[in-house]
Amino acid sequence: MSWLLILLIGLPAAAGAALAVAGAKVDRFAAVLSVVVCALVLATASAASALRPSLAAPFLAGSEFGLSVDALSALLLPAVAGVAFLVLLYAAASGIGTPARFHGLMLIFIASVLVTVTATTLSALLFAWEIMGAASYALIGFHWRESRRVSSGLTAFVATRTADLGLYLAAGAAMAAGAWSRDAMSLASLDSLPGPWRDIAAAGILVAALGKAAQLPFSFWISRAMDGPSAVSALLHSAAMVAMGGYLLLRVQPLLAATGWAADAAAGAGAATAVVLGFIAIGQQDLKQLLAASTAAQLGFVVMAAGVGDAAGGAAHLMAHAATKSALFLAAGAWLAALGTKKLADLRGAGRRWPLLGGAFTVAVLSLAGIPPLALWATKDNILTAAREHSFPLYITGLAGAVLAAAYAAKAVALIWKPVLRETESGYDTEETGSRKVTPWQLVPIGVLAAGAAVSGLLVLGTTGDTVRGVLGSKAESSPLELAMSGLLAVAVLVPVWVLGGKLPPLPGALSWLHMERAAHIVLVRPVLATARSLARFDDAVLSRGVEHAAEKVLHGARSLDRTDAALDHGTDAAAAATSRLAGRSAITDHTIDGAVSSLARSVRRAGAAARRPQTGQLHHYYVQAAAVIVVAAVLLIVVR
Amino acid sequence: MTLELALIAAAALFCVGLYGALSQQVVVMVMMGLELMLNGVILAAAAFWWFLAPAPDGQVLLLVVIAAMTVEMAMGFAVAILLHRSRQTDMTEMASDLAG
Amino acid sequence: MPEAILFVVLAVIAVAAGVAVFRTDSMARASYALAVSFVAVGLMLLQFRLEYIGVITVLMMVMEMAVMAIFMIMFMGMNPALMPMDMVHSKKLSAGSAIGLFLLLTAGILLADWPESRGPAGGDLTASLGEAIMEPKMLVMLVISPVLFATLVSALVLANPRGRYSTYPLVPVEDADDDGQGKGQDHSGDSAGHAAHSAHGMDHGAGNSDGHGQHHGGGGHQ
Amino acid sequence: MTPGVVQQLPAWGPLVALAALAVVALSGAMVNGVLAARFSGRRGGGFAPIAEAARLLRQRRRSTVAADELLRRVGVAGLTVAAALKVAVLPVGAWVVSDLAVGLVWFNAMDVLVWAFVWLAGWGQNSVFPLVGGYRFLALALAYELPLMFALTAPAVAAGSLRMGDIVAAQEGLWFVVWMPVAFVVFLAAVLAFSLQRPFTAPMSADITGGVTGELSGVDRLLLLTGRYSLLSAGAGFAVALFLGGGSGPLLPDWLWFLGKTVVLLWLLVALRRRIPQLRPEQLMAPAWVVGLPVILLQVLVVAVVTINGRSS
Repeated sequence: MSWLLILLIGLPAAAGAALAVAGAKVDRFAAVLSVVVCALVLATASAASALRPSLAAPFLAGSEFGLSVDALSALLLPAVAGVAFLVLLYAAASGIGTPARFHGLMLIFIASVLVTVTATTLSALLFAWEIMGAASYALIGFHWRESRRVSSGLTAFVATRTADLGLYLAAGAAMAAGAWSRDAMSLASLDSLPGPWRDIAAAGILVAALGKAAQLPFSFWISRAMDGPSAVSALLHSAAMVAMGGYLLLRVQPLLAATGWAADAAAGAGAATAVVLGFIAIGQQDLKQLLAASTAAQLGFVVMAAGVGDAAGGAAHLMAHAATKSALFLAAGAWLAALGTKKLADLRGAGRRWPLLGGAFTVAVLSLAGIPPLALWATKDNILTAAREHSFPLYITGLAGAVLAAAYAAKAVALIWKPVLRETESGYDTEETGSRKVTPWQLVPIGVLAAGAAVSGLLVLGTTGDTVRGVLGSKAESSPLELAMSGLLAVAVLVPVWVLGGKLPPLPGALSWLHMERAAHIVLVRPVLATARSLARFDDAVLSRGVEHAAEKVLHGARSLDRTDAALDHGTDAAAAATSRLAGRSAITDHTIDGAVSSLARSVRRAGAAARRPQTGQLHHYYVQAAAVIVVAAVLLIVVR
Repeated sequence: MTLELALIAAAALFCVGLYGALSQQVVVMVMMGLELMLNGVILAAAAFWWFLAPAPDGQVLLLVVIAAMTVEMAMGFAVAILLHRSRQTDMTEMASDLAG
Repeated sequence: MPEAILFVVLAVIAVAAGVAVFRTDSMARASYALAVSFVAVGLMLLQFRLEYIGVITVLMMVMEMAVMAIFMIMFMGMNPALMPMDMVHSKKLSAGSAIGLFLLLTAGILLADWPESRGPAGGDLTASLGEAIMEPKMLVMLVISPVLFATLVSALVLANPRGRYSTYPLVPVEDADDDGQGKGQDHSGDSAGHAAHSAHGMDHGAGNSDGHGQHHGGGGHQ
Repeated sequence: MTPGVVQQLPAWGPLVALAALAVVALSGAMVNGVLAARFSGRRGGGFAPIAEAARLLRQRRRSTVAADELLRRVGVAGLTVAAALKVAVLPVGAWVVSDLAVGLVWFNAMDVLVWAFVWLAGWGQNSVFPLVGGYRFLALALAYELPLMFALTAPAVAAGSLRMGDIVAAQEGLWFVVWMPVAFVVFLAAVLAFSLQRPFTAPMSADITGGVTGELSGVDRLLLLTGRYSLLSAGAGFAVALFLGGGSGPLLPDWLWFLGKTVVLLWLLVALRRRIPQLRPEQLMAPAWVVGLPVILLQVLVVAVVTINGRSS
């Protein structure tokens, strides 16, 4: 049955590579092809999650290239493929400048995400992880003629890459501990690594996953990543790249639990991100930035779930959030394309203009806010329940995150349904020229995703919830009281914020994401650059200049010796004259001293000049010098030995 | 066929190459000198391998030497072409940017 | 014994050809003397039962010298066979250091106390070389391959005047320049653009199908 | 005799091999003569190459001013020598002159010698057009050599050996031409190229007054032309050994099958190359590397995958 996996991954990879290579020549049917391919991928993914195929090929000594669909990935695969299909459908409907390149990159990206989801060994994971990072760079900087977007792609890439080093560390630890045994790098057996290697592996994976999931302290890159096309944001920040960070932690949850501290660290980082990024989201004036911050905050719940061992809740939250957030991003993208703005203030009344789009957006926002009976309400509560069983402060922090979610969700939707003011129009077309149109084919994917956002709470509720918990082996189940309380809390926060029309007090620093990017620059980038520069200066000033300086000094010394000699000479002369007047035969002595001193000066000067001579710039002179050094070294070796 | 004989032949090749690398003015001729030196290295390595330790993986060293020669040739030609294009010269004297 | 004689003869040829590289005036002779030196060493390797390495040395070095000869003649820009030349510097220093090093090495070779052999080589050496580079010495090859790739790329970047931005078909720079300067009154001639050039060439191809395609038809112009 | 195991011929082997090469090459030239005669409406022509050889043997040798006689002679005679050295590792049925462990690489190395010899023949005449011809051959050679190397890799990978005898033996069940057609076609194209046959005749085409053959006369010219046919014959022989199952066939003895296949393939090549127009030297590079290389690499990939699967199962 491994052909199913090969098909699942090979199809988008081959189609994507073909589109990317063929380029502008196939622009005409690129969009159609990619949507068809993605539909096939969706069908294959569904079949795969039913049939659970697995595949292993020898890859490296000590690690095979293993892919398989287990309970967790069977849950995620159709979700990823479905969101990818809908996003590509939207992208095809809205059109993009160079479709072949765009869809090619998207398909390659999707293929790498599918490998990430199904990978069973660290080597396969690394392979996919790298391609995912590279493709995300290309996608975020898709409009490469604008240097700001390219540098945004670079920021995202470098930030996640820095975190990715952790994955290499983990692979190295697994390799070192497993000592070339056949399944040393299997993800499932990482928790049985011996001693310190296990902690190193856990730390590495934790850092890599926090980086990809845009958790603190790596969150800043997700803000810059908003420079990508809207469809890219919808995929990268809902079901694919960012989600993969959380997914990886869910997958290695036994490893985190086995170390103890790693699970707590993950839970703490997740909870902190949920709160801090929640505050940041409230402070945003730009819809996409708000959504970006909320993505990191919501992923915080997933990371927290991995920390407290609630795989079912985490996976359900991941999927519910994927549907919710891709609907929101696509809606934001549709408005951006139609009105040319994504400023919250300028989107006033957008919902009235396109009620269907506004309705879908509102449903998704309410899900994001955690309003019953929508998806994120249930899934988030499931995680919070598990957190409460784990530690009470964690639960309180998580609850605070949930309250903030309701607040920023309300802020996102508040102005959409207000009547258009006279000055609203002046904000249109500030970022790009809007078409003033939303096509039905753009609406369909958004509607489907919003429906998904509404119902995917069933993954943790009722009988389906029991089934999911059963296959994933987690126990936490929220009590009706908890559910009701958090629902009430969400409504209680949502309603006033909505009514106030998003006129929340500005939060200091939130707009610029707490200066996290600048902090990263100050803490990391600048020191590295400064070190490089100072090393370069050291080379110029010391290594290369040193020789010259030494030569100059020697010359200088020779000259001053010369002068001293002249003075001495003079003195000697005078003395000699006096002496010769006294005793006429001391002239010989005088001559001898004079000669000795001036010959010393001469030889020092010659030595100074000689010190510069080897640097002729002539290749063959350097060869001679190299040969001489080697001979001397060889002789020395023989003598010393 | 003894080790000494092979090594002396290799040393002779190496030294002829050294003479060429040192004395020639034209970049390409200098490269030929270097090639000849590496030729001597190949012979010496092969002789050591055959007479002292004929383990199968010793041959890998020879492959590495050949790869080094390839790299030397490719970069040498590239630099020679660059030099020729930018300065219309092929003499090493004209490229003394490294003079101190 | 015949093996030893053959070995000595090959060694003498290798060194003599090596000396000839720097003695001859002709660039072609210099390059191919070096090729001869390499072929002799390749044959010596065959005597050491290093068949693969020996043959590969012959293959690569003859190929390299065939290309080298072109560069030699291109850079020298003259036919040195007609014009003896002496493009050397610091001859005495070079000869001195070469001879000195040779004496030093010879003394070392003769005086050194070489260890005993660890026994003769056995088995299929070519196959074992293949196994060595795919298993225990794989790291070496893994290092060499990116180095070779980097060499490929950087040599192209250095040598190619167009830089990276050129599309297929590759129009030679000189042609483009000539067109740009409007130098060619004779657009049917050599300095015409690429397209005109191709058409011109095609005529040659068609017109020539009988004259020299078969060479037993008569010595033509002799 | 066990099939696939070849035995080395005794000391007179090289002479027999040379004689066989000469006969096969002559048959190729004679077929060419017949075809040429038929093309121009005459009959016969089978003995034209012999007549031409006799004419050239009688002809006075001519030389140019300050020609590099040594290099010219090396180049002119070298082609035939290279062909003979190639044949030395070619198993004819059950016999081979020298069953070198790296016969395939040897073949390739001898092929590279052809680069040197053609260029030397052009250079040695100290005349512009022959030199241009030599350069043209190098331009062609750079284009065809890499695809040729990978085309040679395919049978070696399938047989798991570089020894010609093993490669022939590995085709006991199925000729390699069946499942490596691309390698076969590329190999035949390279054979035409290294034996200076059309479409790769630019080094000796009329627009440069005969190119490398421009200033050659008498024995020199005869040697060069002999070299071309010898190389073509040797190439055909290797095509048979590498792709067409060597000497395998019913009823007749192995060596006869081998020679028969070689001669037929040679005649086909001779007939084929008369129908192809000549390529300009710069026309080959881009297609050979941009199209040929990826295609032959795919072929090698297919062969490698099939071989590894076959071996592990």
